[in-house]
Amino acid sequence: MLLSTHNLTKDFGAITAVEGVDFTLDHGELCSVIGPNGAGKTTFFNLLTGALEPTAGRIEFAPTSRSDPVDITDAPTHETALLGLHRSYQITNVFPTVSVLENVRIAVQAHRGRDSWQFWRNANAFDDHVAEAESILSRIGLAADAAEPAENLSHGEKRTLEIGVALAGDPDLLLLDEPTAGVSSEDVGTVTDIIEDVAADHAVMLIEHNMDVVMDISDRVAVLNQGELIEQGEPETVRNSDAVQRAYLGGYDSSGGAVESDDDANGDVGVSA
Amino acid sequence: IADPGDGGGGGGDTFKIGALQPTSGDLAYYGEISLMGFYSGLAHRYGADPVESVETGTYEMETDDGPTFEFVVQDTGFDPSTAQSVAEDLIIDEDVDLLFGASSSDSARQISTSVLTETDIPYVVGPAADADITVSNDYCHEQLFRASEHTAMDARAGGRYVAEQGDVSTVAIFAAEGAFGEGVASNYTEVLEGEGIDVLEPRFVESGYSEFGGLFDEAVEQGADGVVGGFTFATLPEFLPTAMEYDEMQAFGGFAELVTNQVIGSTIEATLGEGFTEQDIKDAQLGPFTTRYHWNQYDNPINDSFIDMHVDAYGIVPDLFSAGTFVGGSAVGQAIDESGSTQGADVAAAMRGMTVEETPKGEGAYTFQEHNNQAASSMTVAWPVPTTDEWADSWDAAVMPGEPVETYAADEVMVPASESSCSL
Amino acid sequence: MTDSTNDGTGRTATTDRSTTDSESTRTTPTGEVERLTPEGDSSPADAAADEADSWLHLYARDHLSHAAVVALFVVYPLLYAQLTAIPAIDLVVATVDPGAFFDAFLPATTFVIALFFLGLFAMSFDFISGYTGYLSFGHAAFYGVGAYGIILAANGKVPGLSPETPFMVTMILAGLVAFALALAIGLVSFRLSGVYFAMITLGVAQVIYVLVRNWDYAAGNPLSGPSHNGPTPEIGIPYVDSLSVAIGRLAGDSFENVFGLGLDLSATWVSYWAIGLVVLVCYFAMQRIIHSPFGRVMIAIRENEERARAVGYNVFWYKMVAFGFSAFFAAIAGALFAGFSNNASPDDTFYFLVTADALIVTIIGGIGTLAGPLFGAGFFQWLEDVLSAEQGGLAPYLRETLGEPILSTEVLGVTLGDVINSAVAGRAPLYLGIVFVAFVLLVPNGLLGSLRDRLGGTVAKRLPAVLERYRRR
Amino acid sequence: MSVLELEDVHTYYGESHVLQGVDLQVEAGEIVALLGRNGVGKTTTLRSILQLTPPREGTVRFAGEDVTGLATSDVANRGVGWVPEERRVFGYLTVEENVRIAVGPDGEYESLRDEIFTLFPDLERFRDEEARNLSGGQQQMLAIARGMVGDNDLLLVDEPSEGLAPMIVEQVVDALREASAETTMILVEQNFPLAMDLADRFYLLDQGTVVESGSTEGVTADDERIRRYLAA
Amino acid sequence: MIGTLSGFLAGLAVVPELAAIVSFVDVPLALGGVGDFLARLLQPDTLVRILLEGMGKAAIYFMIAVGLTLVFGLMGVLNFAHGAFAMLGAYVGGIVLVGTISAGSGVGTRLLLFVVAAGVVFAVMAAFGAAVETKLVRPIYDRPPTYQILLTFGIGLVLEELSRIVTTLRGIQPEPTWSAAAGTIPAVLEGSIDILQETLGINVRAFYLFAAAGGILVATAVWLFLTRTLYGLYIRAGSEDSEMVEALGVDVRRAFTVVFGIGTGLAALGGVFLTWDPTWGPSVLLNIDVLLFAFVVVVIGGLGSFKGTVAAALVVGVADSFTTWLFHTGIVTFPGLPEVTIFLLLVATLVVKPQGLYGVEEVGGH
Ligand SMILES: Nc1ncnc2c1ncn2[C@@H]1O[C@H](COP(=O)(O)OP(=O)(O)OP(=O)(O)O)[C@@H](O)[C@H]1O
Ligand SMILES: Nc1ncnc2c1ncn2[C@@H]1O[C@H](COP(=O)(O)OP(=O)(O)OP(=O)(O)O)[C@@H](O)[C@H]1O
Ligand SMILES: CC(C)C[C@H](N)C(=O)O
Ligand SMILES: [Mg+2]
Ligand SMILES: [Mg+2]
Repeated sequence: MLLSTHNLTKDFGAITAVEGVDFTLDHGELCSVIGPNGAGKTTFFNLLTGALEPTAGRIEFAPTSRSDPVDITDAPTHETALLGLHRSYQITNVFPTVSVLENVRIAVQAHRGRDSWQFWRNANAFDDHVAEAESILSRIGLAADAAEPAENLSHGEKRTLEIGVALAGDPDLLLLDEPTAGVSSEDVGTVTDIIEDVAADHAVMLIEHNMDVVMDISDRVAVLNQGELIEQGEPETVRNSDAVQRAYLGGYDSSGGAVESDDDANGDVGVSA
Repeated sequence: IADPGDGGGGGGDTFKIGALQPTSGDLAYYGEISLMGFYSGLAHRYGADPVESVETGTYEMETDDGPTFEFVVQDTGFDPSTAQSVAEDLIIDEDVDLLFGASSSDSARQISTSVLTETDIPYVVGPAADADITVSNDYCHEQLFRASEHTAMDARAGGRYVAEQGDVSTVAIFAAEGAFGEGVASNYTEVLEGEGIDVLEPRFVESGYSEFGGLFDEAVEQGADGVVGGFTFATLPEFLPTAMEYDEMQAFGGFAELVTNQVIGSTIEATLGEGFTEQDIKDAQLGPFTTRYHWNQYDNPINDSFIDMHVDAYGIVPDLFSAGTFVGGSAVGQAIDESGSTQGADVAAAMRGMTVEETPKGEGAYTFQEHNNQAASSMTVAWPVPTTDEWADSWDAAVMPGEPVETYAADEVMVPASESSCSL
Repeated sequence: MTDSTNDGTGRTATTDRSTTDSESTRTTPTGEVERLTPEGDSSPADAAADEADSWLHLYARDHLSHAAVVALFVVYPLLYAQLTAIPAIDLVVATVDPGAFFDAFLPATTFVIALFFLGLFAMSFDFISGYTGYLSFGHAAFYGVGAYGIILAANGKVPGLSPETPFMVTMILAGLVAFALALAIGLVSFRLSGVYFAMITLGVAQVIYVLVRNWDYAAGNPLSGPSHNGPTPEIGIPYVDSLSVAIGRLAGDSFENVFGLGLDLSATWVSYWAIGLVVLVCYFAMQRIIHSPFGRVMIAIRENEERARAVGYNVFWYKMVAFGFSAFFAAIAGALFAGFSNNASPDDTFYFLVTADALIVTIIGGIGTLAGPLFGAGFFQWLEDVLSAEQGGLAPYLRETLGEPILSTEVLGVTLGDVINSAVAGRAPLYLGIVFVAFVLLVPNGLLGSLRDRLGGTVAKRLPAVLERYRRR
Repeated sequence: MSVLELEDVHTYYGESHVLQGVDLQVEAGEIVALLGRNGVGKTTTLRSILQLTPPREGTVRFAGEDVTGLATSDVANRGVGWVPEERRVFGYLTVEENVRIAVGPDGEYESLRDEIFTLFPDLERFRDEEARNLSGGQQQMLAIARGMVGDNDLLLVDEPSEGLAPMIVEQVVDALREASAETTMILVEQNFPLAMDLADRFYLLDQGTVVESGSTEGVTADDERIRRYLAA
Repeated sequence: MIGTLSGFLAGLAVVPELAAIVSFVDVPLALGGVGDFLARLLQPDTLVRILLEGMGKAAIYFMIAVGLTLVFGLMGVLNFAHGAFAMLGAYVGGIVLVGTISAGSGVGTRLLLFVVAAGVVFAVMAAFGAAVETKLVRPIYDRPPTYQILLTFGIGLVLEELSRIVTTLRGIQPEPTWSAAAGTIPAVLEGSIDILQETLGINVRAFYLFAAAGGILVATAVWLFLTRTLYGLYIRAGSEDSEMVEALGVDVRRAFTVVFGIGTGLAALGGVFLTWDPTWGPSVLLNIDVLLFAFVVVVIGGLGSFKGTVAAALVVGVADSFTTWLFHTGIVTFPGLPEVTIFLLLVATLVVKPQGLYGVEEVGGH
């Protein structure tokens, strides 16, 4: 087991964005997280990485670098990152004016111990940082754009760069938040290829609205609705689950008990009930 | 590339004077009247016409029987750092033979401690008035001369007069932060306490301070019946009107220059109406003040021709600082003539202990003291009076200094050598 | 020009594209692509030889612009002396006086030296504000620490420090004190960002300023600050006389007939070179930091602090230390200023308008470009000099050139002379303000930033190529 | 004449090409549903109509007039109302002020307000309450009310049922029916049955283009063409 | 017990010199004991006086700061030219007052003319502010906030220098403050209020009550404008979500211009009060001094919050009058005390409540 959460909960004032989630993930697994807008998916990632502090619950993480699981419930972002938990963002969130290579290189550098404090040496003298960054760029297919300022990339390329930056920390677990959002149909394939490639040697959690992608590449799918984990399992199982169909297509409160779709997920949901 | 090593030696018959005064900013008026006085002093000595411009720039004054004087005027903006840096400019870039100036005591002090120590040219201070510039060993210097009157002289005249008249028993002192204000405070404290008068702890405020009401209230509470203010004209227009509101306290100290008189004048007019009298001012407990010099207090040919020359050239009568800087100029001329040299060092040597012949307070009325290069001269005490018709044209204020009620001779107002830490 | 859409943090970083990538040596298109393409068909031995050759070649090429700028600064005094000494020519109609002209329009000694203090201070300001994205509105406090530090030390007012301690040592000590002060301020301030960070640093600095204004211990009159009463400050190797020169316009070392060339070097110019040398060293030190792994983290923080945290940086400590470095160099600038002018007043050192000056020259020069502020400072000092009311300024020059009749012509009750006196003499701040507004509106990347945009890379990188182009024509 | 026409509209967020040539037409009095998965560009279509995110290519014609490139306020003043995603009521304004602000300086506010309050009795009850204190459903009502009072010829309604309890959804649906009696409407709705129930016609978006359209008559989510784009 | 703080520190200090070094805190706490100090402070006349004066000062701080807050709240622009607007207001007000009030004018006339001057200044300066907004600030809304700070700072610099030039040319200088304008204040406002003085022994300058009244009036007017007018509605809504307001058919750009104009007008109105204020008076130095105070108030209150500005102005005003009292009575002889206190308040507020008293995160973004 790589990651586990216990009763993970996050309140924003009156809203409970994530509610009592118990979730585990194994090494090497690719698990997608789906759910309607506002279901708490991004918030869940934020809790895992330490960008937000949970209101209640516990998170444990067992990176390959440690023998025992570490309690990362209250660990700040940079600590979870150093432990091997890395993420990409739903909204492109890179270093805009520096080069593509530098975007990745700076992330590589973060994991080279005290190197970052060597203010008396030239950054370019650290050949291994550069080499590593270059190999990541090759892997995500951005080698040709290495010298380009990141803000000059196309949207799709920025999405891949997002992944590249996350990859640079040599993660044990890679969290990808809607990596295909806004990517044109021709490019979605490229991004999925990269994800599959990465998933071969990393554990990955993927938030995605593109069901083709989700169903195609996931080992497991977890469904969040109104902050709760309502279903998880193989893609096929989840696809056929009534609750999921309802939650995901309906997009409104199915826990309110008012939804009476007994036989058919495509029935007259909610409105005239 | 200029050679800083060579301070003097401007050549045979040109004597180059670097003048530093504020010619911009709030206190430009101080600089202007000081320059007018200085030009007049030299012009008077040589029967020449004074330079008329009081702006920065280079000016020449030809003389018949003396050297040609070249003045390089630089703006200090009343700021010590600027004063120091322009003083250095004058020495290095302009190669002047002598420095004159500084209206701010802090500037004069800074030139003394940061510039004079590195050069051998003489410096005539004026009108910066803090006594310590010549009295304290920290600032006095063998190249530093001052003809202008200083705060200790103020206190020894005005303070003593008020004390002797027995009008006050407890005095509050409010003064500006900085050398000048501290000089006023310590000198008045010393003199008044010497006369057996209680002096409250002096209070120092920032330049331009205006909430004097509370300070006066507190002073009244502590029994003060007299108040002395040690301010430049950045603060006087705030201080004096407040002082006038407090009839229970007599305001005394040093007489001010024209602009402050304008402010007081209009304040009095506003409360008492246009036709106020001498007595009204006395009733408002405003005065008496000691004056270092005012044009209408001396009756002698030199003063008369000084006034004429001044009104002619500048359209106004000489003001508070004019005599001091006049004598500064006059003394330089006299020293050049006596030494027959235009070398700074020779001029300085001649000035030491010199009695200045031509002075607005009368012939030979200023003598440089051997021990500190401060010129000793007499002081007067007077009440402000409504400006008389005679001067209405050339003294543009509703009040002016009245006839002296007392004149203190030089030896009564100077700090005795024994009490001065400066001995050159 | 700018990009804030991707910045999920809502942070107030300035992200003009010219800045960082051009400052970092590896991201310009040429250098990088070369590196990435395979070696091609040349033999390994050839390649090695090529590389050694091109390494030197490249190095020289990279530093061509540095060398040019340094050379210009080095020869400036000689140039200035020559030009202002050109005698007036009496033509029949008028006198032409190029000397006076140059005197009026070339920055004089003090101003060029002031350029160094201000330039170094502004660079240190840019170091934190331009590279890390945190506007340090209280930066004057560090400048003040440097200035007061060396004077108090020289006046024997620092317990445990002998007044004889060499200037170079006290300067560095003052820098370290500033470093520590920055850490203390950072401790409370770095919880905030944007405007709030600017305001809290301003608040702290103003408190320090008011306290210093009333600090009787420091100076007889704390308002005008302490004067330097110790031995004349010397720049060089401490305790080695032959390798040190005293600075100061009057007290500094001057050399006559140098190398028997009949060349006299005044104390002012000796100070100029000595101070310039320290500034140069500081510049290279800061540049080194910015190009180091540490500096890259600073830039990452400016670009996107949230992401920097997410890739594993404990950004708080990077910000703290960057702030400390910046304070250190600000203090060096202050120490040089005080050491040269023998004096420091609170208004010239601790006051927030001193920070404002740094801000202005940083913008004019180009924020986020290390050398930019120096050029901005040059421009600033040039304006100050030309518009100063003093000798060698435009106002005296105009008065002299125009002559009395023109000056006293009256229009609407105001003479031209009056206008010159009030609208030209000492009015540098006005024109500076106008220039500044124009820069913000029209040249947001500043002098150097825009130049780089034009050239498409740092001047150091691009200059040789541009020259090459012209040579080929 | 159509109330609204979009012709080959291309809209970008920065470099991201979101609408890749959208064509659609809305006739007076219709309710048109805009369907599609998350992120296909439904909201962006509405933003493009209002010129909040002006299209880079193509034209938007409202009441026969080309409004592309106009200021948003101008488009709104020509009679386009908007009930945005996530409601976006002004939390620190009272309910009444939220309504007031939509009327504009010339509108006959009092009568419009009373009309609205009879339509939404809940809102009248909370008229002096700050909007942030309202429940999500009430806020949604308020947003719809705000869109309606402007006396608009076209109302753009973005996911009105999102995050609402079914009971509330019903009220909202009623409100929309009321509104549709007076204005033409474009409705973006994830709740497919609801959309089919309300709308006369639909457009189906995928990857920034219209892939299907037609009458809602008899269309169910089972429909292969719908299923392909909406479900997995 | 009479001691000084530094004496106290000397007792603690390991290094004996420390006491001398920290001599700037040489505040002779000349208390006949803490009790005595409290007794003095707690006298009703002292307390009431401090509070009344504090309110007067607060009123003026408020008038100047509120414009800053409005502009920031709606537009997200931190306006560094605000102090210069207040300074111009003081001068324009001074011109009107000096031009219309003669030595013989009675109290009523003077007060009336003051109101006229206030009206004129508000109108003129609001128009000026609107022009500045459209011509200079508008082109850079989409740049990072730093640039708006820099731009407005530059504008302030230019305005200050222009004022310097004009005042010098027109002979208003060499006086540091323009006393002719300050002198148009009616005598009653300069003295203390008789009734208070006679009945309660409270000696508070009538001007402060006048200013407090003015401040309350302005605050009420701004409050009514914000809450009762459609435009106010636009502004309040716009500071939450300007895009939504735009989509409701409101020309937000024009609203920006109007708000900037009003903010400028309010600053200038504060400037008119400064003309009669015993602590200030028309002077070019107002630019910087007033700017710093206004920032402190706005930041303490929470950027963009009207309520916060009111509260913070009161806090700062009372702190100012309290520390001024401490100084006047000689309990503390450190002249920088009020200033230091106010900046310490700023720092303390930001440390404890980083968003200020009533600040909301992310206000004013648009
Ligand atoms: N910082 C925050 N403060 C307050 N509420 C928040 C915050 N972040 C998220 N929320 C709320 O928490 C809920 C879950 O949001 P979250 O971003 O996790 O949704 P999501 O599942 O990622 O949705 P989407 O698919 O639209 O990205 C939403 O109601 C959102 O408004
Ligand atoms: N401000 C923005 N900046 C950049 N990209 C954006 C922005 N807003 C939306 N997008 C992207 O544009 C695409 C279309 O978004 P849009 O909001 O129009 O989708 P939608 O069809 O309304 O989806 P939903 O059902 O989730 O509301 C998405 O990929 C989204 O990530
Ligand atoms: C009376 C003035 C000449 C005093 C002067 N302002 C000084 O500081 O010394
Ligand atoms: Mg999300
Ligand atoms: Mg949407």
